[in-house]
Amino acid sequence: MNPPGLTTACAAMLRRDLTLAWRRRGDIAMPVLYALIVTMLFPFALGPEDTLLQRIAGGVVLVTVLLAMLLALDAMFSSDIEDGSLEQLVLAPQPLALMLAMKILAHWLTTALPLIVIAPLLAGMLHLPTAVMPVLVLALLLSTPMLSLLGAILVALTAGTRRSGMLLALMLLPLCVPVVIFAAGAVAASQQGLPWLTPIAWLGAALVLLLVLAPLACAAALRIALDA
Amino acid sequence: MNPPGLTTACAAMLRRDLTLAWRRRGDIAMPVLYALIVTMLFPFALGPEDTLLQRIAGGVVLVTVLLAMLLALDAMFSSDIEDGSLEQLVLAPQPLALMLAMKILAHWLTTALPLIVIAPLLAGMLHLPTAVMPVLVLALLLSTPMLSLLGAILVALTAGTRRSGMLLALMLLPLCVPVVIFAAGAVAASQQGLPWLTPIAWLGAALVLLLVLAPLACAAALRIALDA
Amino acid sequence: MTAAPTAAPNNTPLLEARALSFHRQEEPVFAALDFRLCEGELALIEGDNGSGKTTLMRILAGLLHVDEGELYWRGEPLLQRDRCIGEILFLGHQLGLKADLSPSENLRISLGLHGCREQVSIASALAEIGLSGYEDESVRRLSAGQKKRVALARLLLLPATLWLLDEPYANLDRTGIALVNRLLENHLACGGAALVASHGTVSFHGGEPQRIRMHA
Amino acid sequence: MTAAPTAAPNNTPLLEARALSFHRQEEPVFAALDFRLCEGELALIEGDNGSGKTTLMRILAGLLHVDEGELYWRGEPLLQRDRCIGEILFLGHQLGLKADLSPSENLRISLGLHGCREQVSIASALAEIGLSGYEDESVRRLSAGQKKRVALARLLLLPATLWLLDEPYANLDRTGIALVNRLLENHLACGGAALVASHGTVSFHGGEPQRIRMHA
Amino acid sequence: MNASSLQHFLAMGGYAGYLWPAYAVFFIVLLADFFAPLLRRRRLLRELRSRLARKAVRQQRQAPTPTEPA
Amino acid sequence: MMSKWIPLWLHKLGSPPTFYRFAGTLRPWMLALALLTGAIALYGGLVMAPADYQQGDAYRIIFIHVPSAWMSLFIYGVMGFAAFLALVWRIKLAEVVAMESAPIGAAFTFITLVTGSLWGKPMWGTWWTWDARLTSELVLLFLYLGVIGLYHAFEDRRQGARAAAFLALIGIINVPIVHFSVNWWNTLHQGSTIRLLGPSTIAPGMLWPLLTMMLATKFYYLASLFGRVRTDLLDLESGKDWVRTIATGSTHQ
Ligand code: HEM
Ligand SMILES: Nc1ncnc2c1ncn2[C@@H]1O[C@H](COP(=O)(O)OP(=O)(O)OP(=O)(O)O)[C@@H](O)[C@H]1O
Ligand SMILES: Nc1ncnc2c1ncn2[C@@H]1O[C@H](COP(=O)(O)OP(=O)(O)OP(=O)(O)O)[C@@H](O)[C@H]1O
Ligand SMILES: [Mg+2]
Ligand SMILES: [Mg+2]
Repeated sequence: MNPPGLTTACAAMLRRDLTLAWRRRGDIAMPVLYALIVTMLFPFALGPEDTLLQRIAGGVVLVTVLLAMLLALDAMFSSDIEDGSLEQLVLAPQPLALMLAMKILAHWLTTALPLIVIAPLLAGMLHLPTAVMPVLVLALLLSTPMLSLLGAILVALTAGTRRSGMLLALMLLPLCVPVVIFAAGAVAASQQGLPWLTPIAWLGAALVLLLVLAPLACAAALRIALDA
Repeated sequence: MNPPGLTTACAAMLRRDLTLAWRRRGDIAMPVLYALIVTMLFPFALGPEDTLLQRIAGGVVLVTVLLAMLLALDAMFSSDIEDGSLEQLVLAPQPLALMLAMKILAHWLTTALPLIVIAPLLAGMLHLPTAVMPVLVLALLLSTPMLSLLGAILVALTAGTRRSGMLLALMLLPLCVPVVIFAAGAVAASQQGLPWLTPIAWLGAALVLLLVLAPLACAAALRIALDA
Repeated sequence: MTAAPTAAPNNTPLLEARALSFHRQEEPVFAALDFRLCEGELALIEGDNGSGKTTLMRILAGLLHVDEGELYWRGEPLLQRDRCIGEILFLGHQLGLKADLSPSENLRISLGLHGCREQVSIASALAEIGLSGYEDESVRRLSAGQKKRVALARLLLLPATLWLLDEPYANLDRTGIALVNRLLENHLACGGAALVASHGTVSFHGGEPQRIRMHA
Repeated sequence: MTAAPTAAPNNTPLLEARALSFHRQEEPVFAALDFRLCEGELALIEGDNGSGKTTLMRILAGLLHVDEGELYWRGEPLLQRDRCIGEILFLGHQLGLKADLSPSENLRISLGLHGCREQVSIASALAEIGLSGYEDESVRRLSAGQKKRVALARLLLLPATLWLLDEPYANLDRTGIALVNRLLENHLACGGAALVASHGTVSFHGGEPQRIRMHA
Repeated sequence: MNASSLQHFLAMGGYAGYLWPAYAVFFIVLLADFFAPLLRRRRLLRELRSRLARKAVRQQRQAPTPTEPA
Repeated sequence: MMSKWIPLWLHKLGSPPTFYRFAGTLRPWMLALALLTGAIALYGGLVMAPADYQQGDAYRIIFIHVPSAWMSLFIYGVMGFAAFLALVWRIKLAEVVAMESAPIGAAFTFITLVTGSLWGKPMWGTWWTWDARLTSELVLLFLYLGVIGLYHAFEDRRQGARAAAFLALIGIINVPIVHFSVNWWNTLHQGSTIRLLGPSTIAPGMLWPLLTMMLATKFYYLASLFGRVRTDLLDLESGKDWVRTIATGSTHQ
């Protein structure tokens, strides 16, 4: 009757969330389709001028991916709150921060990863040069986990409310402005043939910091939001 | 003992929805803030180059307003279905289409109107020339009701299913591509000093058509969705 | 309380069902149902859970479409709903109340849509239903039975000849149950009619009600 | 049915409330409530609509925080919820079912959270509760009473010592009511305890239950 | 200060169109900020009074018919 | 634990009815001081101070722009500090102060943005550019709004206050970014010209009205905060006897 070991618990947590996501695999496709359609709207709204589209391709893809992730973020804890399993998790004899880190990882795997996979396609639709693609993917690989981590803190904070996704957007976007700036900076630099390693390095450093701090902050936020 | 007149019923309906919106007035502010923040992201993602921003301002504002409205659309009927007040509405001795038109009007007033009011501000942040603003506002005044009306039909259709905002987005976005094209066309034409009346006229004609047809379609869709 | 229905009782039944049947996913929920309901009459719909009581109610209210059989309203076939709309009041499992609004606001909306009986005010209806003091509380903050009472206040306020009540007694305490019975008696005495689905025994003074049995 | 609680009944009460009081917007909902519930005992919470039955239940379930007074669980102060969690099963006005999922899927979720009694399978629980044939229908498509039965199936499946049942009889037909009474009797016979809020008369064989009266 | 110097002052060296709106915004926003809580306070007290009144009504209603029916 | 190092009078002040009365007596004085110093500063700034040799009279926006900008940062600092107290020691008054500071801070931030862009049009030829200081100030506004929105999203106000306090603490990194952005990135916006320590690079005729206005905004903040805290305390304690006496007794007080 001892609580199970850390690895077991983490694995169980991760498996649980991935299974749940798989059960609703239609929902995994949604952010991807959403990003596709939003990207498609831009040529219509701006006119099909190749050089213009090419110029804005990197930025638009970044913003689109961000918005798509934002929409999916809201669901990170909501069903767990509704059915009370989050309370069970808080009371489980495991470090909450670690369990939450697993949840965030599962969320990233199911929402961000598919988006990163189709990002080159989206960028291609807007005529981003192929040479810039690797930098775009790299920037996304570093910035999307940060969005997941920052988002998790804020979603946890709103856990006790009748939430609206909009409030989440309001809270998250100021925090992710720097992330967008650096990621877009790297893409733009690479597109202009300038060195793009510095912004990528900054992103990496911030990610490492967040990987350590965000789960702890998330756990603290959750305890605040759940305990009346 | 006669059922109350149409005007009374319409007024009651409109007042009801506006009161409900006022009770949750925080939610009214949210689409506005969302649009503000999304607009803000573009200069970060694309770099603060004035001419570029100016070039894309109209399109970006249109897309942003569209996305913000989309997020708010999901809530149009959901609470009425959950608590059974939609059934009561269907059973009331009043033409359902008219009552739904009132609901759509209330929804437009509470979500689209605030967006239109700040649209010039958003456009100004992206350096859209002041001369183009009236055309932008006009285009929005004509296109946002269309989004509300089209959205209402789709929301009514998905009323019986387990909806997700994403599904709605998927269904609505293809329908509003023509709206975006014409609205953006008018703004772009005015920005280039070309005559912009033709696309606006088209928008107006489509709006008139939708104003008549959409409430009827919405009522039919709702009856289908409830009849399960 | 004032009389809502004005027409004097006569011989043609208010509502008549002939060989009504309804299928759900090709399985019959009920079949060959016949009944007649005259003004001043009460019919109890009885049956086990899942036997189709709510389904029948929703059909009569016009929320579902009947598969086979005919419905007559005052002797005429009920093809178009607008013939009886405004004369039927339906109270289902879902109460149709907005949690963000107060009881009086909720009732005012119903009045706007359905019109009002004479000489009944919202405040007096709420007082009669046992909710004085809660007029301006938001419905979210009411208990389950109090919510039910707000919905029942519609019976007092709105003009209708036929009441369709789906489990009106659920969640009510004893005084609440007595209240519903009193409302029903008054309604029938004034020439109204009512269909009530309920599992509890309806202790009803004034004639044995008709019973419609649903077979699951 | 298998016995869930394993501890033998002893003298310290399972749950004891001393001078419990609760305020809503600074108005007392109830004050100075005392009761003790031992293993094998049933307590009925009685009171009018809005007298605070649901509120008391939610406090005992740990969903609301008590203002004043103390709660003891097996003789020890109930400050941290984790002392009794997993031993309490709460069934409220909201059934806590996902409308998109089927009854068996819903129950499987509950099992995942709370663990399972031995020798009870989901299928057998659903059969016992009278829902065989509806295992894979989506809950959205069930009648009101059938939904209630799905929620009640938890009583059969999950291990818990104390049942908190808020109006368990609402929406059920007569066989359903008898079923709940049988479940209760079995549970008490096996050393469990239960608190039941209900307006109907609980026809209970096997000892007069304790009554907790709420005064509105 | 005569009329022309007042005009001169108001013109603000040609920047009146920027300067005075700025000051107007400053004062309007701060006024709104200052009076918002006072209005809210009035509403709160009114609500509290009506709540107390309602509570009195509830207690009055319960007084003649005690909760024990039998 | 608290009582060891918090003096008794401060502890007593933390009790809502005491603070309610304390704030009630102090508030008119703060308001009077704010109006007085504000009037002096306005006279000094608009009438006495000479026109700038470069900017002409447009520079006079400085007398509201800069104090407001300082206040927007200062109030965030106060809010962060109160939020910290609220989270660690769960002091009710600290929660209230943090939450009621947010709207005032948001108001000053808004003023800064509007006056800044009204100043920017004649000076830089544009209402708005996306430079570091302007952007970070805009982000500051969003942070304030996020705090306010989160606070109101909760049914339980104290829980909402704690959650919003947490958000306020996360967002505090933005304050140094706003302040130092002009040093870290080269921007259109002017660098620091006024230093409290060391010589300022601004004419004394312009400096004294600026500092007086800064004083006025500080007084105003206290006056507004006291009014807001009083209202909030009434709301939070609405069932307590002292509030009931206020409600049923004299309506004005
Ligand atoms: C929307 C546009 C603007 C915004 C958001 C803005 C924001 C700010 C902020 C936040 C500060 C305070 C910084 C601190 O205390 O660390 C500040 C100070 C200041 N601003 Fe602006 N500003 C804007 C436009 C302008 C313009 C157009 C001018 C003049 C050409 C200007 C001149 C100043 C000056 C002189 C200071 C005082 C600097 C010091 O001595 O510390 N600002 N502004
Ligand atoms: N969420 C809430 N917020 C504020 N007040 C509430 C809330 N829920 C209930 N109340 C009030 O608390 C009191 C007790 O409500 P409760 O739901 O406990 O009653 P109950 O005994 O369960 O009644 P019923 O038999 O109708 O279910 C009622 O007066 C009600 O108005
Ligand atoms: N929306 C629906 N879609 C498909 N089937 C449904 C739906 N609602 C109910 N059913 C099925 O129709 C049958 C009759 O349901 P109905 O709700 O009419 O029963 P009821 O007599 O009202 O039962 P209860 O006493 O439990 O309220 C049940 O078998 C139920 O499973
Ligand atoms: Mg039913
Ligand atoms: Mg209850």
